[in-house]
Amino acid sequence: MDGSSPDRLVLYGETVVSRLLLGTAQYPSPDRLARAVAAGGAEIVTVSLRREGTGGTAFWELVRASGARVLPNTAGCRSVSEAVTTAHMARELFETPWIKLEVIGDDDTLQPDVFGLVEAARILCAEGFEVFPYTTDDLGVANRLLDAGCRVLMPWAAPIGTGQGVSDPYALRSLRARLPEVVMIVDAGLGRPSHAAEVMEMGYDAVLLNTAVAKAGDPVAMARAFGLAVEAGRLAHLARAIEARDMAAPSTPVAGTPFWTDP
Amino acid sequence: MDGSSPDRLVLYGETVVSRLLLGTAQYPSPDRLARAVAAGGAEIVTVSLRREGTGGTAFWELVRASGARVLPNTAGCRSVSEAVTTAHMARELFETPWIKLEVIGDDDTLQPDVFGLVEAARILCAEGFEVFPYTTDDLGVANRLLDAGCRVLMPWAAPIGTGQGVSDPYALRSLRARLPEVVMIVDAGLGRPSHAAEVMEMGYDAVLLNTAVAKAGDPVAMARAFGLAVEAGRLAHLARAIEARDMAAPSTPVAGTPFWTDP
Amino acid sequence: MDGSSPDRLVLYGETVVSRLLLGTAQYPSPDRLARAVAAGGAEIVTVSLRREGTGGTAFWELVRASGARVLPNTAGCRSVSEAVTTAHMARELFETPWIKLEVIGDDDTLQPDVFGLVEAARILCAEGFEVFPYTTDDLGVANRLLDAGCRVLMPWAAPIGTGQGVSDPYALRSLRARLPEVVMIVDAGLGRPSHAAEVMEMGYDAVLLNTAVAKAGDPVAMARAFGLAVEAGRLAHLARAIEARDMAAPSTPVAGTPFWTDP
Amino acid sequence: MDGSSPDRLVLYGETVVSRLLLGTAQYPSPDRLARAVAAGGAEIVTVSLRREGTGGTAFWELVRASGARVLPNTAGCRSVSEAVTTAHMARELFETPWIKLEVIGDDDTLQPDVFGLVEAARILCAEGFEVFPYTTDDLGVANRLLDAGCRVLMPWAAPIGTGQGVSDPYALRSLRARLPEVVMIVDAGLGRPSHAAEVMEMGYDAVLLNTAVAKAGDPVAMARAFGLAVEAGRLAHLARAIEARDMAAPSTPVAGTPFWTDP
Amino acid sequence: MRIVLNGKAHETGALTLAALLEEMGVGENRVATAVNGRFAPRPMRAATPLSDGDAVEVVSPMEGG
Amino acid sequence: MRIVLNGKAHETGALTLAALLEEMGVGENRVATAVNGRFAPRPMRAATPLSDGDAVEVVSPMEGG
Amino acid sequence: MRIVLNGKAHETGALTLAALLEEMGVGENRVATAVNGRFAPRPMRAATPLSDGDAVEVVSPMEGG
Amino acid sequence: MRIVLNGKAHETGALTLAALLEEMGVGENRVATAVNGRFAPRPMRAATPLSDGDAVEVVSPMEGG
Repeated sequence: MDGSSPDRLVLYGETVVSRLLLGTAQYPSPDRLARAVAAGGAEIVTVSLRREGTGGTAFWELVRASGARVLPNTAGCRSVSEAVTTAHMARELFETPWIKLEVIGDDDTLQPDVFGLVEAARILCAEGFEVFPYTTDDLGVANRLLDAGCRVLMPWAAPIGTGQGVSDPYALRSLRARLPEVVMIVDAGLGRPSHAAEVMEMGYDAVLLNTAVAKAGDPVAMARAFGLAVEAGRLAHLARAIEARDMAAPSTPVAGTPFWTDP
Repeated sequence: MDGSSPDRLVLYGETVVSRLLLGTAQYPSPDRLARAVAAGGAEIVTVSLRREGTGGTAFWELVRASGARVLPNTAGCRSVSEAVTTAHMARELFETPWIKLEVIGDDDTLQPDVFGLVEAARILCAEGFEVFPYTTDDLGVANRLLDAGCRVLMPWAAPIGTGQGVSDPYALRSLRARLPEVVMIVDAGLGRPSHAAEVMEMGYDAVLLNTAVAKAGDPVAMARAFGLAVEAGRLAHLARAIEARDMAAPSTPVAGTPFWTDP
Repeated sequence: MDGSSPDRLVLYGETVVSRLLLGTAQYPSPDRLARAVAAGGAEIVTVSLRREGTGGTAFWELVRASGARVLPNTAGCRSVSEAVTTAHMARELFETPWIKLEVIGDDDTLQPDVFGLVEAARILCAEGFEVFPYTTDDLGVANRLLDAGCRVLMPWAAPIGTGQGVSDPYALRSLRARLPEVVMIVDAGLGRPSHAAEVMEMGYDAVLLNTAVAKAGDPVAMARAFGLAVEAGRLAHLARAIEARDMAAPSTPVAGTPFWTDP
Repeated sequence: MDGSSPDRLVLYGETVVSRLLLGTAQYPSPDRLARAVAAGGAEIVTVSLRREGTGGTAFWELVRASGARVLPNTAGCRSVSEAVTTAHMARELFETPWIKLEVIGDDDTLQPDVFGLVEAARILCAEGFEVFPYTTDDLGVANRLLDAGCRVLMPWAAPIGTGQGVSDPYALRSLRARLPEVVMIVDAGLGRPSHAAEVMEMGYDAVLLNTAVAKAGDPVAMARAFGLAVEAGRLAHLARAIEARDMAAPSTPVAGTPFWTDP
Repeated sequence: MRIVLNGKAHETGALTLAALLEEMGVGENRVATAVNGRFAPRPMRAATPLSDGDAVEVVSPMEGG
Repeated sequence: MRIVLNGKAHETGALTLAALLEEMGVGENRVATAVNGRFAPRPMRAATPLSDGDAVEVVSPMEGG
Repeated sequence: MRIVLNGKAHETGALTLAALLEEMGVGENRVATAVNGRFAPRPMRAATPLSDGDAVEVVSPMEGG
Repeated sequence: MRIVLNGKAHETGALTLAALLEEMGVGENRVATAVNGRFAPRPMRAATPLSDGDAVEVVSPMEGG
């Protein structure tokens, strides 16, 4: 990677430079949201649908003004039909074929219902949607989503909102290794920039965050921190980090140091 | 933290902006070293002493040209007297009172000999040196080093050159919590930018690296990656990250989403 | 739990005392297998099917002689129909409705194909089998297996044969917490007795092992070690272990010790 | 290890079979303590000194009756002279040269003051004590304690009373590997039987516990659980556990299974 | 006529989805709609009749994660 | 007639599954069988004809994990 | 004479450590003793004088970890 | 005279540390020195005599971690 070949991310034919995607919920104010998006350098933000009459429109004007591409989600959907209908409403309203597909299987863990997810993905892909499925780190599910027509996957790092970072590093590394060509964005469970850097170092293509930024003490500074960490992780992946090793090794060469005699 | 009050680090009265310190050993070439220092934004680099006649002078000219402050080390020293004499030679040669004090207690693990370290620190502080002791995460040792006159500490994250990242997060967090006012630079054991971000998030003041950059596939890009990660971790520390939690929580508000009925 | 109410495990109406189930493959000799089963106290062993003509019958005579209940598996099956037919052959041959259902989705990771698994479980439960499905730690999949008629689940700790211990402790704890009434046996991925004790401490009902015993230096002693560890973990679960805490606390009461003055 | 050569532990010339040592503090009642010692099979228990007039003598009668060997400690001592005087008083009162030497360096973390520890050990060894020093996982400190005359070491797993299990597995494994001949008993920080099994699997010679047993819901059952886990870990160490591996591997041989064709 | 609008009972005189939006005073390009769990595209609203007991969703953009 | 027996080509004169087992010298209670991927229960073997190209599995107990 | 006994101010007429133990009613074999931070062995107690301000520790067995 | 220079046996005619550096052709500002494990500061080199068996270190800058 040098200056002449910038490192870009292509999602369903759309090219972006930033590998940080941001959710738009839970910020202390619309202004902080706008500034966080700018500070993080995010070019894509997620949005949702609400029942008319339950809030204002300031948020939406502000997102439009930001120039960011929107990725609508189907948050809160607990069945295939709810998710499919929500996707259609989102496509019409936001004028984009992109949909972050969530089919939630458990109200406590908010984990994906992988059966409903695959079925909804199959329906939506067939209807021309460009689906970003929020899924687990299960390789078999990933393969079925690809078979269904998905060209991007969004595996979780840990349950939504826990902020605990990668729950199963082995599984996430294994998924990356088995699907080296697929664009995969880690979604959910990251709490700190080091977590985001870690998954980027593993070779994931991008990171989607919401709570970790929006609920930080200073969301704007935290967005910037995550933006830097994602870039750091990406660079490190391309620059090939050293392997961890069990034995210590001196960084300063020992031969030639004063007083040195073989131990 | 805003533009008007830049976040600076003060080490024995000297002020720097960058919180990444770099070692200068093991690079594929002097040119790559120079470019890595620039790419990482390091303002301080560590250097060492070798017996005359065992190498060229290109390296030293290059470090001088870089404008970075030098922090000589006592690498390879296995006794108090070796370390003290080496420190004196370094002070004369590099014209700086700064010394990164290493007293190695075990040739396999390269871990600090904390007894020799405290004794050498006492001698050198009394002789006007400004000592940066390479130490473990032991709080009692840290307190003795402070009593000896050290105003900066350099605890390890893991044994030198292992690149495994923080070996004992509990101990490192505890050390930071117990000595909130002391400037502490994490030295040794970090392998990837996510590791550097992690210790900065814990509140450590800076990071010193060598192997992880010099032995990366692309040391220049990796230096930049670490520079970004250190900045990310610092920002996140100041911006107060969310706490990890055991329970999942939706990022998109559920009330008001279409089809929602109470579970 | 006291002597008058022994702690028993009920699997599809059959009662056993030992919570260690053993696989029968990979032992250095049939004799060592027999001695390992005895040393571990296992009352249930897994068996498989092979094509006639590819081996001897010593093994099977020996298992019969051991008096252990057999749990046939569908190892190696990569489709629903293979698994179903294999289950039928096993039922006839081993004269038991029990079947450890494996439907493998990936030849590298040997992870369960959760879609095939649920479908095969539904068919087999309907045909009167008592199914022990080898599954992941996915709660949604677990619920579908229960809906299919399974009354026992066998979630993995990590991929088969890795011996790395619990890969995702959060997920495994969460699964246990969400399905407190379901009999769950941890199968696959455990390497050492401490791993077995750990999952029993979490509240899992039993452990099934093969490689960790059969490939140990001394399989007979290792079987005994796992038998003790499983019992230890079970006892600890019932005896309610202390919570891990962040702060140190003296075990010896400080008030009243000689020389004590308030710090 | 077979029946003809029982696996014994020798501590300063005294031979025991059980590798579980128990502390005697914090139990709900003296009776529970006595039953816990019996259930755990402990042959050695730790005791302390208190100022006369601050409690009854029931405890001491009970310990005497148990037949267990006593290992007095210097808990609460914060200086070399306090520890040395306490050791002398203990020797006279308990009529044993054994002393578990604690010199605490920090009232919050209760971590050993390794400087005071080494100095006190040197004094006490010279005065004929048989010292069991409570220390960290620092190899250099361990070597100094051996130089001082200690023939048993008691490294911690984590700070006293935290119950979090091994805080730095790398350091503990490394310490064991570097001092293969030294008798080492892991003391402090263990919370669950799986933790005890883990350190025994690493090759540590024994385990000393207090809080994890005394404060469990059922201390008697928990003592038994730890006794089993220690034995399990010891057996596993001698039986040579499999190595954890990154790749999955089938436990049931695949060649010869029905329907098998090469993938 | 009594329908369920966005999860709540609602009395309306509107005979079509389009009429309902007008009654609600909602700009038709600002919302998306579904009737009885099925998407009702914007061009079809005028031709979408409402019946007693229908469940109607009328949604607009919201913050999301 | 050429069948596939346990994954390998096999020439046989047996016209039924039961006859095949006899030809193989396999005690009928010691094995279980499947033809073309479907279970063939013990009582049905005599009534299970074999045709050219059939895939037959004849299995017995093995060690398993 | 005022000493510090087990960390607390204590008025005593005892002139030796042995006398103090007797005054306290403590069986001499049940305790161990130190004066001013130094161990006072059992056989030396009778020969150990007490002075005003001395810090005396008298200890017995306790539960410990 | 035989000394140990930087860890290796070395024959020299130099009677002082300064003379040794000159004999080695080493610019005096480019190196630091120690004799028998003790630092020999630059201004003291001319006054530092060498004796048979002395261990001399002459060092210059090197890469370090």
